[in-house]
Amino acid sequence: ACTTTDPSVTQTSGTGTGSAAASSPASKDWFDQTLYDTQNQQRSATFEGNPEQPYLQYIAGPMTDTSKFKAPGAHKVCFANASISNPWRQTGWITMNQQLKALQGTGVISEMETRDAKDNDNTQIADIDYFIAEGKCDAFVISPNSTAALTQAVERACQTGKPVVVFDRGVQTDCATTFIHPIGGFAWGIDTATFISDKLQSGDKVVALRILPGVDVLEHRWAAAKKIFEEKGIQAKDYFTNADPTEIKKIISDELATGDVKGVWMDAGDGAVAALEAFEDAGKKLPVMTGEDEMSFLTKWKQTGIDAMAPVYSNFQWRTPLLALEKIFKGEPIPTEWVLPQKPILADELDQWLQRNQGMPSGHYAKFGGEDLAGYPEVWQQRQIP
Amino acid sequence: MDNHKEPDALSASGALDSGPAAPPPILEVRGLTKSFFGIPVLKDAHLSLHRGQVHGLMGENGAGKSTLMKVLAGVYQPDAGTVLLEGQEVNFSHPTKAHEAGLSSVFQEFNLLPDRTVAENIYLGREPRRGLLVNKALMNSKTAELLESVGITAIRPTMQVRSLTVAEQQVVEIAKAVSYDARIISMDEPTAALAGAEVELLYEIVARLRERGTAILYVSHRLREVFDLCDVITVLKDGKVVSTKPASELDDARLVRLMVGRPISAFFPDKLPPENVDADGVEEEPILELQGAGNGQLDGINLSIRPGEIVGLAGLQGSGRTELLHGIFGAAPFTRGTMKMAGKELLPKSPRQGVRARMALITEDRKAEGLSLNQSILDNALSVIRSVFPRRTGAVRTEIPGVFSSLEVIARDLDQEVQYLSGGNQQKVVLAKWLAIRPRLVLLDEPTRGIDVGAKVAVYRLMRQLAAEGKAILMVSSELPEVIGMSDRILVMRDGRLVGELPAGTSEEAILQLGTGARTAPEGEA
Amino acid sequence: MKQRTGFFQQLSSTQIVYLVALVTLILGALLVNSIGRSFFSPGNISSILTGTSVLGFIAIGQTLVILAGSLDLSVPYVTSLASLIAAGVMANNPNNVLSAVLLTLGTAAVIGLANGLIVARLNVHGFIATLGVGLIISGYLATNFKGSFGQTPLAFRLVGATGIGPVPISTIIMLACAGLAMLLLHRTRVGHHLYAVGGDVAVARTSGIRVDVPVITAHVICSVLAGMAGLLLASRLGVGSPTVGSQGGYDLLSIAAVVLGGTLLSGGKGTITGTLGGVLIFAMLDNIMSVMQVNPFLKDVVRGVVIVAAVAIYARRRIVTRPERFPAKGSAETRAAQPVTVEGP
Amino acid sequence: MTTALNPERSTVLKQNRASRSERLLRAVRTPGGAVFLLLIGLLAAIIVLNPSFGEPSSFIRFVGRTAPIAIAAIGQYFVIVGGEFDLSMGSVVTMQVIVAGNLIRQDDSKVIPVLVLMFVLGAFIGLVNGLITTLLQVPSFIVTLGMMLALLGLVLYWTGGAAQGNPADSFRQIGRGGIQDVPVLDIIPYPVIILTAVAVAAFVLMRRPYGRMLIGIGDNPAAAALAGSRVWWVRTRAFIMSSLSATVAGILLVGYAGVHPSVGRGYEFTAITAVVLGGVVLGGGRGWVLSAAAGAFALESLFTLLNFMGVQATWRDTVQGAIIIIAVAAASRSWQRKRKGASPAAHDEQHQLAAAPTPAEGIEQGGERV
Ligand SMILES: Nc1ncnc2c1ncn2[C@@H]1O[C@H](COP(=O)(O)OP(=O)(O)OP(=O)(O)O)[C@@H](O)[C@H]1O
Ligand SMILES: Nc1ncnc2c1ncn2[C@@H]1O[C@H](COP(=O)(O)OP(=O)(O)OP(=O)(O)O)[C@@H](O)[C@H]1O
Ligand SMILES: O[C@@H]1[C@@H](O)[C@H](O)OC[C@H]1O
Ligand SMILES: [Mg+2]
Ligand SMILES: [Mg+2]
Repeated sequence: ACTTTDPSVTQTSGTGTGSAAASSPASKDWFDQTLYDTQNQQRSATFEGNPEQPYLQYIAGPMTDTSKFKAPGAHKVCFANASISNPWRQTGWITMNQQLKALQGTGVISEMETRDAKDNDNTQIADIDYFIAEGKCDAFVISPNSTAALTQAVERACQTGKPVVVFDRGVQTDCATTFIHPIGGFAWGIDTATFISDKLQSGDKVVALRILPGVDVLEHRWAAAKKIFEEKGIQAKDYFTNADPTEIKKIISDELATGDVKGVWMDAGDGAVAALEAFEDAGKKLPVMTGEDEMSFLTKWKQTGIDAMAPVYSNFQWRTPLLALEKIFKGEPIPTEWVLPQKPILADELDQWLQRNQGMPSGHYAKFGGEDLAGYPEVWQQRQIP
Repeated sequence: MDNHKEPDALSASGALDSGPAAPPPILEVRGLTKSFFGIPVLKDAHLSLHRGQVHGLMGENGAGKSTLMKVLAGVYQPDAGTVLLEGQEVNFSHPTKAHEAGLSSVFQEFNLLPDRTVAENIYLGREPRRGLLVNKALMNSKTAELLESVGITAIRPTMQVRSLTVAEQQVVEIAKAVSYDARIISMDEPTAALAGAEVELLYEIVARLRERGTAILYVSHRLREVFDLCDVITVLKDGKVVSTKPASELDDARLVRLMVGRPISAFFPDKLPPENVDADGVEEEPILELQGAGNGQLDGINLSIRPGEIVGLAGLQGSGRTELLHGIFGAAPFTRGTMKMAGKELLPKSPRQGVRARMALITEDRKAEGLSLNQSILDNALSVIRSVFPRRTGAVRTEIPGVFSSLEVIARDLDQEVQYLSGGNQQKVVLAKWLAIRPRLVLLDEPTRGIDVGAKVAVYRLMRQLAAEGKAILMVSSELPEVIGMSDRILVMRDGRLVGELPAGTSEEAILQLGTGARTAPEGEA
Repeated sequence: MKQRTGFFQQLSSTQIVYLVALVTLILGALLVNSIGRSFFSPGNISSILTGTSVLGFIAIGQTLVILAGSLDLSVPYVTSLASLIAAGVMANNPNNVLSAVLLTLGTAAVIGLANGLIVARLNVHGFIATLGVGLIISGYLATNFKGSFGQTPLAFRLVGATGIGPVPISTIIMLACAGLAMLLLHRTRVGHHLYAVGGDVAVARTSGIRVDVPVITAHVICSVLAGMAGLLLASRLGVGSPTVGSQGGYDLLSIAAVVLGGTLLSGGKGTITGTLGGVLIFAMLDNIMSVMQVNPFLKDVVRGVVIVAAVAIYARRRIVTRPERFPAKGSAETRAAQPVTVEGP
Repeated sequence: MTTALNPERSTVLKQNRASRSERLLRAVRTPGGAVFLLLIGLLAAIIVLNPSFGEPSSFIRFVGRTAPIAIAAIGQYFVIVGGEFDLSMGSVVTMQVIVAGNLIRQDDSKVIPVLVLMFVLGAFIGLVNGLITTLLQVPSFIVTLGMMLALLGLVLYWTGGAAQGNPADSFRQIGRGGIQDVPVLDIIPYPVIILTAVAVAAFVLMRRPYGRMLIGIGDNPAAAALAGSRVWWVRTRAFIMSSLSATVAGILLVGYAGVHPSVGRGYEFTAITAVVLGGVVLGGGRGWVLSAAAGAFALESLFTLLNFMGVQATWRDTVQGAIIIIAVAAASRSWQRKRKGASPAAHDEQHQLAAAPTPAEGIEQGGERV
C-alpha cells in the first residue's frame, strides 16, 4: 500500500508570532521581558486607520504582500474555531457571522464552513486536516485552541498555498498570512495592575481570580500583573475559578475571613459580579477592582460606584479575519502581525458604554464593535448563535 | 422418608471411627477448629474418608458442614487441627492447592458463571494451554468427553450456562467436580436443586466414582438420599462431631435425633381442626380457581383450591411449577384463561396485584428473591406491608415481636441484619413478612429447601395452622415425602401442563410416573 | 416474565452494535451526500478513523476494566500526564524516543497498578478509587504544568501523521492493541479469569483463581493504553499538554463507548469487538455532525440522545431467553388439557 | 396478624429491640457515623487555624453556603441508596440557574410562576431519567450521562451559551438573604433554613415506608418486586427527588452566586463523592441520608481548611483525591469489621430473639403447640 505522510509535518521553525514561552514548562515563567516591553509601548502607540472602525486599525509595521492571492469572485472560507465555550467567544462568534453575511452580500465570500473543536487540541488538528483534504477551501481562518499544539496544523494549512488568517490565541509559526490580535495580555496586565497598585498601599491584599491555566493570552495577563504587584509590594493571591461564580464567592469569603481584601484583579471579567457580591454579603468595604468590558460587570460597577476599570480584550477582533480576507482577495497588503487597539474602559467612559449597549444581555461585551452590522441590536440581544 | 411417629430411644454418644476396618484412610481430619471472628464453628472435628467410600455428613443448619468442606477445599484456613492426605499432613492455602492434591468440591452455593460457556466454567482456573495460550479446542473436546462419561448428552460444551435449566446447571457443577479426576470429591447438597431423573443421574455418577475408588464426602438434608448413597454417616452438631457410624446402623429416627440432639415426635404434624368454620364447610367456595390459564411456559391450567386446603404441586425440575406460582401471583402473568379469587374474576398482572388480592409467595431462592440481606430483620418483615399497604405499617409493626417469638426465630434483636442469620431463621423471616398481610392464599415454593429438620417442622406446623385458619395453600416441593406428608391433594405437572391429581397419602412412585410421563392417565392427554 | 422473540432478540449485542453502526453509516452517507460532500472519500475516512484512535485506545482498556467489574475514571489524567512525560523526555531529540516511550508507559503502568491495588486490595469501589487517583494526578498536573510542555521530534510526530492509504498508522496501532486485548481475553488464562472475576468474584475464588490478579492486570493495561493515547496525542500535538486528556472527556466517553458496545456495566460480559463498534459509532457521529456544521451545543444533545437510545435497543432484552413452550397468546389448537384424577397409587 | 402466634409472648419481646443508646453506639461505629467524627475533626482544625471561623455568625454563613451541595448530596443519596447513579445533576443545576436568569429577569411578578416551572422541569427530568432506567432498563450511569450531555447542550443552545442576566433580587434573596438581626448568630441565611427543612424531610422520609422500600430495593430489587413493590416507581421517584434537589440547589446557587453556565459544573461528582464519604455504599442498600449531607459538609470543610492552610489551590484536587480514597478504604474495612462484630451476638444463646422457648422445646411439643 501507499504510505501517505503529510509532507508538511516538518521540523518546526521555532520562534513564531505567538508566544515564545508557550512550550516551556511551568517552572519557567510565562513572563517574557521583550514581549512585555513591546506591548507596554504599544499601549500608547498610534493606530493606523479610522478610529470609528477599530476592528480595521493596526499598528504600523511589516506588511504582507498578498497580490498572489488576488482573485475575483466569491471565495469559500474555512474556519477552524477552538470553541464557543465562553461568553466572550460567543459574542465574537455572533459578530463574525454578521460580518460574514455582509461579505456574502458583497460577493466576497461565498460560504464559510466552520468546524468547532470544543476546546480540544486534537479535534482542532483533525478539523484543519479535514479542511485541507476535503474542504475545497479558498482561505483558512484559524482561532487556535492552544499555542504550541496547533502550530504544525497551521503550518500544514499554510503549505496549501492558500491564505491563512490566525486570530486571538497565537501559534509558534510566522507562516500565516496575518496574525490578528489586540495588543495582548501583557498590556492588559500592565493596565490593570498599575491601576490597582496606584490605589492601594504597599502590603495590601489583592485577590487575583483567574479562569484557567495554560492559555497564552490569559497567562500573559497574570505574568505582567504579578510582576507589577510584586514590585509595588502588593500581596496578591491567585486562584483558578473556571469563571464559576460559586467558586469565586467562596474564595472571596474565605479570604475576607482571614483579613481585609483591598483589591480584586481578574484575568477575565466573567464572574466579576459574584466577587463583588461576596464583599456585600460579608458587609465589607468594596474593593478596588478590575473586571472586563462584559455587561454584567459594567452594570454592577455602575450600581455600586466602585473604584474600577474594565480592561478590554477587544472582542471586535472576531470581525477582522473576514475583513482581512476581503483585502487579501483584493491583493491589498495587510499587516503581517495585525495588532488591534485594546483600550480599557475607564470610569469616565462607563456611562457612555452602558448607554451604547443598552438592552444587551449580561454576557455581552461592550466593545464588540458590531454596531454597524446588519441585525444590530436584536441578534446580539437575543444571542442568536448559528 | 416416612412419618416418624414412634422414635426409637437412642444414645446420643456416637461411636468414633467405625468405617471399614482394613485400609488406612485416604483423608483424615484431626482436631479441626475454625472460628469466624471469635465464634467457633468447628470444634475439634475429626473425620476419616476411605477409598471408594461415600461418607455422609449430616447436621442441622449451621452445624458447620459447609465450613468443614470449605476447609478441605482450601477456601478457608483452619485455626487448628491437621488434615492428612494418605498419611501426609497437608495445608491447603488456596483452592488450587486442594485441586492439585486431588480434592475437588461441589459447593452449596451456586458456582457457575452464567455468561460463560460450559467448557469455560468447567476448566475455570485451570484452562488447558498450548504455550501461553488457552487451547480452546482441547478444552471443548475434553468437556464433551467428560459430559459423555457422566452420562449427559443434552449439554454441549459451547453452550452458555445461562441457557441451561437450573438442574442442568447443577449437573454441570457436578461434572466440574468430577473433571478434576480427584481422589476425593466433596458434595455439599448437590441435589438441592434436583428432582427425579437428575437425582438418578447423580446416583449413577456417585456409583461410578465409588467404583473408581474415589472417596466422596456427601452433605445433604434429604435423609433418604443419605441412606441410599452413604456407607458411613458422620453427624455434626454445633461444630462438633457427635457420631460416625455405618449407615446400616442408623435409621431416619436415630439420625434425626443425633442431629437435633433429641427425638422428634411428629415430623409432619397432623391436621388441625378448622377454626370458626361451619360444620358443612366442605362446600365452601374455592379461594382460587383457574380455567384454561396459560402463558409462554404454561398451558391449559385448570385448578381450584378451597379454604383450609393444602395442595401439593409435584413435578420434575423445570416442569413449570414455579412458573405456575408466578402466574397466579402475577410475577409472570397468564396471558390467557381465567382466574378467580374467592369467586371474583382476577388476573394479576404484577406481584403487586397479587399481593393486593392477599396472596403470599414464598420464593424458592430466599437470598436472591426473598430477602434484602443488608437490611434488618424488622425491615424485611415489614417489606410487604410497607410496599403494598403502607398505612397499616404501624399496626403490623407492633405485632412483629410476637410473630418472631412464635416462629422461634433466633437472633440478637430485630435490628440485626438478616445476612447474619442461618438459613432456617432467614426462611422464618420470609414467612413472617408474608403473614403480615394475612394472606388468603399462600404460595410456597420449596419452602424447606436447605433448612434443617428443626426449622422444617416449624414450617410444617405453620402450614397446618394457616390451613386451620381457612387459608388456601399451594406448595411446590421437590421432596416427595414432604409433598405426600403435607398435602390434602397432589397436583402433578409435566412440561408446563397439569397432568394429574393424586389424593393425599399417595406413593412416590405414582407421582413420579405421572411426572415423568411413564404412565399416561386413563383419559389420556390432549 | 414474558419475552418477545423479535428480530433484535435473535441478535447478539455485538451484532446490534454493528447494525447501529451500519445505520449510522448509511444515514451519514446520505446526509453528507446531501450537502455535496463524500462520506467515503479518503479524506473523510481518514478523518473518521483518526477520530477512533485516541478514544479507541482508552475504550479498549476501559473494556477490560469494566469486564473485570471495575471502572476507570482516571484515564484522562493518565493520558495528559503521558503526553507530558513523552514530550518532556523526548525534548525534540529523536534519540530519546525509545526511552521516552518506555518511561511513559512505565509510569502509566504504575498508576494502573495503584488503581488496581486500591480496588483489589483496599476494597474501594472502582468509581471512587479511580476518581481519587484521577484527582491526585490532576492536582499534580495543575500545580506543575501551566500549558504545553516539551517537544516531540519529527520522527515521532510522523506516527500521528502517516497513513496507509486513508488509514492512519495510529488507527492500525490501535487495532493491533485491540487484537492483543482480544487475544488476552479469549486466549489467555488471565483473560478468562477476568471474565470470571467480573461475573462473580465468589465463583472465581472458589475455582482457584487469585482474584486480585485479573483486576490489577486490567487496571494496569487500561492505564498503559491511556498512556498509549497520551503518546499518540503527543505525536499529533507535537507537545505534551496537561489538559489534553480532560479536553477529550475520555473518561465518560470511553465508558459510554464500552456500554454502547454491549458490555455489561457490571462486568463479566462483553467484547472488544463491540467496543470498537461503539467507538466507531461515536467517531462517525462526530464526523457527520461536523460536516453538517451542527451547532456545537447541539452536538452534545445528539451524542447524549444517541448513547441512551442505542443502549436502550438491547438493554431491555434478556441476553439469552428460555424458549417458550407455548405461544404466549395461546392458539386455537392448544386445547386446555384436562388434569386427570387417579385413584390411589 | 394473629397467625401462628402466641399472643402472650408479645410483651416479652418488646425489649428485643436494641436500646436506643446501643443503636446509637452501633451507628457511630459504622462509616455513616464516622463521617460525623471526621466533620467535627475538620471543623476543629479550621477553628484552630482561624478562630474567627468559629464565631456563630461566620459559622452559620459557612453552613449557608454549603447548603446547596448538601442538598444535592441528599438528592443523590436517594438515587445511590436505591442502587443507581445520577450523573445529570450538575446539568440540572446549570439548567435551572439559566432558566431562572432568562425567564425571571428583573420581573418580580414572574418569580412564583418561574419557580413553579423550575420544579416541574426538575421533576420531569427526574421522571425521564427514572423511566428510561427502570422501564427501558438502560443502566442509570448511561441514562444520566446522556441526560447530562443533552440537557446542558440544549440549555446552552437555547440561551446562546449565556444567560440574559441575573434574576430579580427578590428571587435571589432565597439563596443570598436570611433572617437578619438574630441574636448571637446575627443572621440565619435562608439556605440554612431550607437545608434544615430538606434534611428533616429526607430523614423522616427514610424512616417511612417509602424510604425503607428504597433501601430494600437497592439491596435486592428482585425480592422487593416480588414483595409487591413497584420497583420502577420507587426508583423513579428517587430520580425525581434527585432532580428536585438539584433544582433547589440551583435556586440557592443563583441566589448565592448569580447566573453563569459554569454554575453546577461537576456537581454530580461532588455530590457522589459526598455521599460516598458519608459511608453510603455505591450499588445501594446501605447508608444514611444525613451521613450523605455530613459528607458534603466534610468535603466543603476540607476545602476551606486547605484554603486557610494556604495550600496552593492547584493541589486541592490531589488532597481531595487522597482523602476520598483513604476514607472509603477505611469505610470498607469498617463494614467488614461490622460484619465480624455482628456475628458473635447472633450466635450468643443469651441473645435469642424469642426470649422464652428454644426451638428444641418447641419441636418436642410437636404438633400439639402452635
Ligand atoms: N464466612 C463466614 N463468616 C461468618 N460466619 C460464617 C461464615 N460461614 C459460615 N459461618 C457461620 O458458621 C456456621 C456454620 O455454617 P455452615 O455453612 O458450615 O453450616 P452448614 O452446616 O453447612 O449449614 P446448612 O445446612 O444450612 O448449609 C453458621 O453459623 C454460619 O453462620
Ligand atoms: N436456564 C434458566 N435460567 C434462568 N432461570 C431459569 C432457567 N430455567 C428456569 N429458570 C427459572 O427457574 C424457575 C424454575 O423454572 P420452572 O418453573 O420451569 O421449574 P419448576 O418446575 O418450578 O422447577 P423448580 O423445582 O426449579 O422450581 C423459574 O422461575 C424459571 O424462570
Ligand atoms: O476566554 C477568552 C479566551 O478564549 C480568549 O482567547 O481570550 C480571552 C478570554 O476571555
Ligand atoms: Mg451448608
Ligand atoms: Mg421452582
